[in-house]
Amino acid sequence: MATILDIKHVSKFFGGLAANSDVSFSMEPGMIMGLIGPNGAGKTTLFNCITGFYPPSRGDVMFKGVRMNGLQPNQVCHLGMVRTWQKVRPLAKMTVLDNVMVGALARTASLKVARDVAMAQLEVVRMTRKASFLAGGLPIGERKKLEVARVLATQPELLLLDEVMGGLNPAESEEIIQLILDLRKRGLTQMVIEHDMKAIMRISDRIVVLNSGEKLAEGAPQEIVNNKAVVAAYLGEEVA
Amino acid sequence: MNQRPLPSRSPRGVAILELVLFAAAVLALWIFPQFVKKPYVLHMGVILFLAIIQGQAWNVVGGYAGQYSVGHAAYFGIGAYTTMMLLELNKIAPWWGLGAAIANGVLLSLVIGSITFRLRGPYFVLASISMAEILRYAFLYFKGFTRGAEGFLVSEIPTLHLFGQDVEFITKRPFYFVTLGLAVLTIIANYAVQHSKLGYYFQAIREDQDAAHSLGISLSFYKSIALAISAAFTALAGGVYAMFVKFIAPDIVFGIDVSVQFVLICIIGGIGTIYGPVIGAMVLVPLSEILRNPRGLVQIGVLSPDSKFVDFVEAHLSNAHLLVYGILVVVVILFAPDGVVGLLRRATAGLRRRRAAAQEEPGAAGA
Amino acid sequence: MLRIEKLNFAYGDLKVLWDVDLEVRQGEIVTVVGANGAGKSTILKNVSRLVRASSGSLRFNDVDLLRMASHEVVGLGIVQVPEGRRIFPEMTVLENLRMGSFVKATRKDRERNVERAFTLFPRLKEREKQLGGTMSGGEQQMLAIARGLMGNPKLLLLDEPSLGLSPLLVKNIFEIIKEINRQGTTILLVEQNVYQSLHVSSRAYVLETGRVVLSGTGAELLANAHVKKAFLGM
Amino acid sequence: MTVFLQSVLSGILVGGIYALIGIGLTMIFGVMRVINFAHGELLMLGMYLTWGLFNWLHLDPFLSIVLVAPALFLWGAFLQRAFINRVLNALPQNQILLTIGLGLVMSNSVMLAFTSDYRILTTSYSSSSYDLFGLSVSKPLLYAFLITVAITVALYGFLLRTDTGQAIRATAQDREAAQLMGINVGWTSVLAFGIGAALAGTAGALISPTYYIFPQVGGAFTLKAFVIVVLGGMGSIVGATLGGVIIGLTESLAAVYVAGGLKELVVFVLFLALLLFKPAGLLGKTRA
Amino acid sequence: QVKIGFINSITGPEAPIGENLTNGVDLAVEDLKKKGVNVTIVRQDDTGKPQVAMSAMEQLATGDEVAVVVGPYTSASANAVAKLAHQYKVPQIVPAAAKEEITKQGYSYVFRVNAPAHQYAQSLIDAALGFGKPKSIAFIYESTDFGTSVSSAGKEYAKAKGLQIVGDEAYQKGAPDYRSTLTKIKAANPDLVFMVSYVADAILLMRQSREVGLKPQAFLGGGAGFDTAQFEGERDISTNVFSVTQWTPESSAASQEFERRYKAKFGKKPTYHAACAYVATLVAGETAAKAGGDRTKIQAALASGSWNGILGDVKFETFDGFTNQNKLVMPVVQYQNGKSVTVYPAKAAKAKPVYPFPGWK
Ligand SMILES: Nc1ncnc2c1ncn2[C@@H]1O[C@H](COP(=O)(O)OP(=O)(O)OP(=O)(O)O)[C@@H](O)[C@H]1O
Ligand SMILES: Nc1ncnc2c1ncn2[C@@H]1O[C@H](COP(=O)(O)OP(=O)(O)OP(=O)(O)O)[C@@H](O)[C@H]1O
Ligand SMILES: CC(C)C[C@H](N)C(=O)O
Ligand SMILES: [Mg+2]
Ligand SMILES: [Mg+2]
Repeated sequence: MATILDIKHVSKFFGGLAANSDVSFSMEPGMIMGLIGPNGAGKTTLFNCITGFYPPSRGDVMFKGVRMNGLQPNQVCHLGMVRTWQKVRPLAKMTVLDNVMVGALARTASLKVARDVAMAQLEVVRMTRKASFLAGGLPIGERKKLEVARVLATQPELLLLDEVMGGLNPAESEEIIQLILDLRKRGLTQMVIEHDMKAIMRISDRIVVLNSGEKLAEGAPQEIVNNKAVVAAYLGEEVA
Repeated sequence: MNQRPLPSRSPRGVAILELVLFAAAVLALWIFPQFVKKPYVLHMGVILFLAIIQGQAWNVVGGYAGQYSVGHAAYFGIGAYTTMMLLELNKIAPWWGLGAAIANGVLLSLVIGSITFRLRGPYFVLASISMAEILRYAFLYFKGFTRGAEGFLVSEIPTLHLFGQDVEFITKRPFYFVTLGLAVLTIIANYAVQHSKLGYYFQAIREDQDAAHSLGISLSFYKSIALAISAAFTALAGGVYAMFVKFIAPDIVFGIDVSVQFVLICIIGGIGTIYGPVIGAMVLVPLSEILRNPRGLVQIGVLSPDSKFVDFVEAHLSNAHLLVYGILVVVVILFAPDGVVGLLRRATAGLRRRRAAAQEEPGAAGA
Repeated sequence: MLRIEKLNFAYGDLKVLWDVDLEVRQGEIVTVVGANGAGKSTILKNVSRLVRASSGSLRFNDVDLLRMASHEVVGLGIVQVPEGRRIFPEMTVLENLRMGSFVKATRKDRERNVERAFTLFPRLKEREKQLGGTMSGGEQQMLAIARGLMGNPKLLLLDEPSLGLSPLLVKNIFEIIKEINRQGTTILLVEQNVYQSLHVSSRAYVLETGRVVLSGTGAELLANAHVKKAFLGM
Repeated sequence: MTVFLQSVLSGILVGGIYALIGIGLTMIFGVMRVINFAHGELLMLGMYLTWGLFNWLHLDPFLSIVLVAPALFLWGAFLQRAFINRVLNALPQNQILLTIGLGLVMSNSVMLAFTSDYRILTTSYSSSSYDLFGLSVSKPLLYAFLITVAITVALYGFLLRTDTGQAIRATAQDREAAQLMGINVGWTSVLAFGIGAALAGTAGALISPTYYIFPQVGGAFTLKAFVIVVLGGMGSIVGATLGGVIIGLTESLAAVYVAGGLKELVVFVLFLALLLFKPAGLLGKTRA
Repeated sequence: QVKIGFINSITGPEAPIGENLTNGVDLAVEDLKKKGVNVTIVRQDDTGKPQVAMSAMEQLATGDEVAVVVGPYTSASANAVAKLAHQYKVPQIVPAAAKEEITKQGYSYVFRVNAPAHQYAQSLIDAALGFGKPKSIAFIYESTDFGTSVSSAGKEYAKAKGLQIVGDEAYQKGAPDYRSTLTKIKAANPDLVFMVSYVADAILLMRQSREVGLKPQAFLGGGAGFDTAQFEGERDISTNVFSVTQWTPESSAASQEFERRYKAKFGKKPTYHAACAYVATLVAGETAAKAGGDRTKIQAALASGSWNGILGDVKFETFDGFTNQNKLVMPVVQYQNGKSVTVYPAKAAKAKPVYPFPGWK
């Protein structure tokens, strides 16, 4: 199989506003796709369309050759594609461990198995120490990590990360970057929305740039930073 | 408070202690009628156990899954009517009727769920009320089928032949054992749910539906499961209730006050816990009974017949029992918003903290 | 202008601020940097009286803020642009902006301020009639800052204004912050973007687990070894 | 045909009063996000006050609005300050139970004070009507309807045109942000609950001449108000107006063309059917 | 010293009428004392709910050990309690509940003072047929046990008397608007309009009838709400309406005396509920005292005894499927000049009926 995800001419309209218009691109297994674009470009909306939270107004989303339109988010998750939230959504009154277990339970009915999987994922994001804390009381950095551990526990094949580094300090961001790279080593396909160009350049194999809902450019990281249109719309003259 | 490590499960020692206490309590209640035979006392026991079943039932969908149904009268009523109509019209014994009641309750829950679960928050609350109201009006109106406001009065409950013994449902005793048994059953079932995948999924749905959805949880499926479990117990309670009070009519079993009662038991006790409904029932049932009928205390033998208390309550509060009830609700919500269980938990936490205060290093907050 | 002394604060049982001392002088840009959960936002919330300190003193030009309510603080000219934008979701962009000049004294400048906001953020002009809640994260951030400026603030409290913004916009935002400051607004800035914010600020404080551990001019802190290691990833 | 027109006419007129009850509820919900289960009891208090003023001061029920509305405003403001305020951040079911509790306290206090006797308030126009091409237009209903329309228009203008009105809307959408705009949200909430209560009380005064009064009268109206508000979209004032008229009409037509005993059933079925297609009500906004 | 249980709706929706029963019982206790019979009343509030009434009855029977029970007030409660009275063998005297079945189940321990539902309908329809020549009739009644019982008895009787039923509308009590239903009935143009309502709906129904211009030959009010002082006071709408009742103050000298004392003590006019409860309690007290509190003896004494008082002769008889039912002919009254006057049966009549309905003022 050549591609794992095919986005074909996806458009999403809110009333008269085209949040996505005619976006197409594909991902190969094991790659990391960077998704960037100015605020309001339609990145989060695209995630919503891919994962079943919004039905696309037009176009198709194919995951592993299966047409995803009309599937519910839970079905999408079971097929192996899962997303994080730009605005983190911890299950506040459950413990950190329980949060991750909820993710793990997507693949098992046994609490014991789920607990082991969850502990393993907490290990990965280095939060084992916080396992019995209530998720609602975590600081933002740890919430973001929890968010990642939780989706990892669903054992996805394709991971969609929506600004998981937003609001983190460089040290914490670095941790996440390492995590993403580790996951790629293990063969996990990822699509990453991020505004931190330094990070996105380091991790992405390819980058798609959205602007006003349309795909502005696609290419290797170096191509993108040198693309005039991208510089004008998004990066400004110099790259950070 | 938020960052205090909270064990997700009780440590093993505590769990065993709880189990032993629970078994002891059940045993004590089981042999209780050997010593106390007053029908009034047993009557109150039955009402209490029914309230526990109701509370546990609501807790599954309201407490764990976070879907605040204020329309549980629908399942209660369906259970009551199913059992009663089978008995009165088809002469089918209530122990079979209860099975049918559960089936109908579950069926109804699927219908109601498919309508109301698309709604969230206040819309869900109000839609659930409407469903119960629709049933109430329908049962009032379609007299040919339901006898309307006239309702059903039990003529006679057949004798149950069980293990070579005849159980006659005339006195309160058999009802006492039946409801006690069912209450224990519901508690165990609830415990099992809470300690299974279902429990985790229900709570995830309560905390954040969208997040749960994205983690592979089918909202419609698991909400329906929660409601079905809840409805099954509720319908069962309704059926037993009908047999016990021996009279039902739409306003009695489908009324909003019935629905509110479900919620109240849980809130007063503590929502989303196993103890909550038990404690809630233990507070609410005696209290409303004493206010309505202080003489009950005399009958139990707690007070002497010429007690000043009874006179006082009769003279000043008997017209006002709902007023006192209302004040109580307001006070609980304002001062014990997590119910009695929350109150106890806070008290014990406070104790533990004071004890631990010495060792605790300051500034351990930020991570 | 703003003087915070020995401020202590706890969320319920969780103590967040320990004896925080902090000062902002007229015309300055002062930045508070610190890790997540250090208590930066909590300081701003205390100034805006969204939460109430357990002890310490909080003065603005010799006015004691401790006794005041949120809306009274705004009346003094202390305006906060909160973390997470807090746009009114069911009001249009324009209505949101107009809410920014709710305080009586600022209403006379309303139309002029709206124009200024539209010049600073042309996107807002395009979306004048869109409901706030449906704007993207970055658009909402612009709207939030613009709304804060509507109140002619003497002291502007900015809580992570660059959060979730594109690189281009982040740069813009810091330009705008400087510009606003030049026009005479004193600014207390809370940022994760340590590098940029230290660059624009006159002075800065470093907050760690609720305590001020370092302070100095922006340049001093940029050169500080501890700051480099902890916040700049160097 | 006459029967049809007559039903439409009285449906709309009664619907107007329903709308007023709904608007009060929607207002409270909008600002406080609290479903006020004691709304009918506020209406009941309005009725008793009207009845008292009529009996002791011989004040016309429609005139008595000028006293009833402020009195209920104060009472609502008090309830907000003393009770509702404390549960704004509590779980929704706690809020629901608190208002249920307050409702019980109100209705049973009134019962202790005035017994549960039914009170009837009879004015010279209580059962009189205008004749309009063979249709009878109930005088008290017509007056009530006109007053309702005036109040609704005024309220709408107030919310959209005045800064105080905008402050109420802002508070409804984000309390903390509203505070940061310099809005005194405590006062705004008091105002909103006060207005909500005043509207309920006014509705009580308006139906007094055509209805009867007893301590438990509120319950049925609370339920009706819910249906109206959800139908129109919670928090939407125009929605509540629309919802009120729709419910009035439905009841009236159902009584004739379905069956008198089924009209409530028809209303609820309509209500659920609508929610299925528009889960946030007619004018409510669905949130992503 | 005898103990009498009294189950009544002290709170809840039926409380307004329940209060009349309480007053009647209180007067009876006074009178019993004068006769040297000391009774203790053990009160139980059923809050208008049959299931509560049943549990109250169980307590009275097994806990308080009362000799005899008076009440409950509503049909639904009284019927439910009757079963228990039968089961526990506690004599029950029903003062004012109308449901037919209560005394039709062969329960020897259940006695009823008032006339059952079909009498409401029969008296009214007989009266109307006696006054004129109505051909058609429409029913509008609340969908409670009482409303349904009376109207079904009415429909049956009307059919038997050859009246054509042109309207049959049940309604949910408490709705503020009956105009469309009434318009529909008006369109059917019935000669008689038969209404049944417990409480103040009666006033609403008549007000709105006036508004929509409903004008049959006669309005027949099936008791309860049509038989209250409040309704009487609403002259605009009550004038010329017929109502049926168990008792009128003008029926005898004793009744007038009862009315006077009642007014003096409670500040309002007694209703028939008060009168029935008063009589029921007197009968209960006297019998129980004589029988020394023994339930079986009381039952026997009740079944065989007879009493005379403000309701005329009281005797519990077995006839036409009824057991222990007092035969009471219900008088029909008409509101004339703001006062209710007895117009039927002829021998009790105090005034001439106004028939047909002359139209609205
Ligand atoms: N409403 C609240 N209730 C309880 N704890 C809270 C609350 N708000 C914040 N906290 C806790 O207080 C601490 C300080 O929070 P604060 O928001 O001030 O940090 P911050 O420095 O602004 O962090 P960030 O960079 O994540 O915005 C954190 O540990 C946080 O979890
Ligand atoms: N439910 C909605 N209704 C109307 N408009 C919407 C809705 N959701 C998003 N939009 C609009 O669609 C556009 C794209 O939004 P989206 O959230 O996808 O942007 P984004 O690229 O994720 O931006 P950011 O980087 O700021 O998060 C924005 O203009 C936004 O206002
Ligand atoms: C009004 C009363 C005569 C009604 C009667 N008590 C009944 O419930 O049947
Ligand atoms: Mg986004
Ligand atoms: Mg912060």
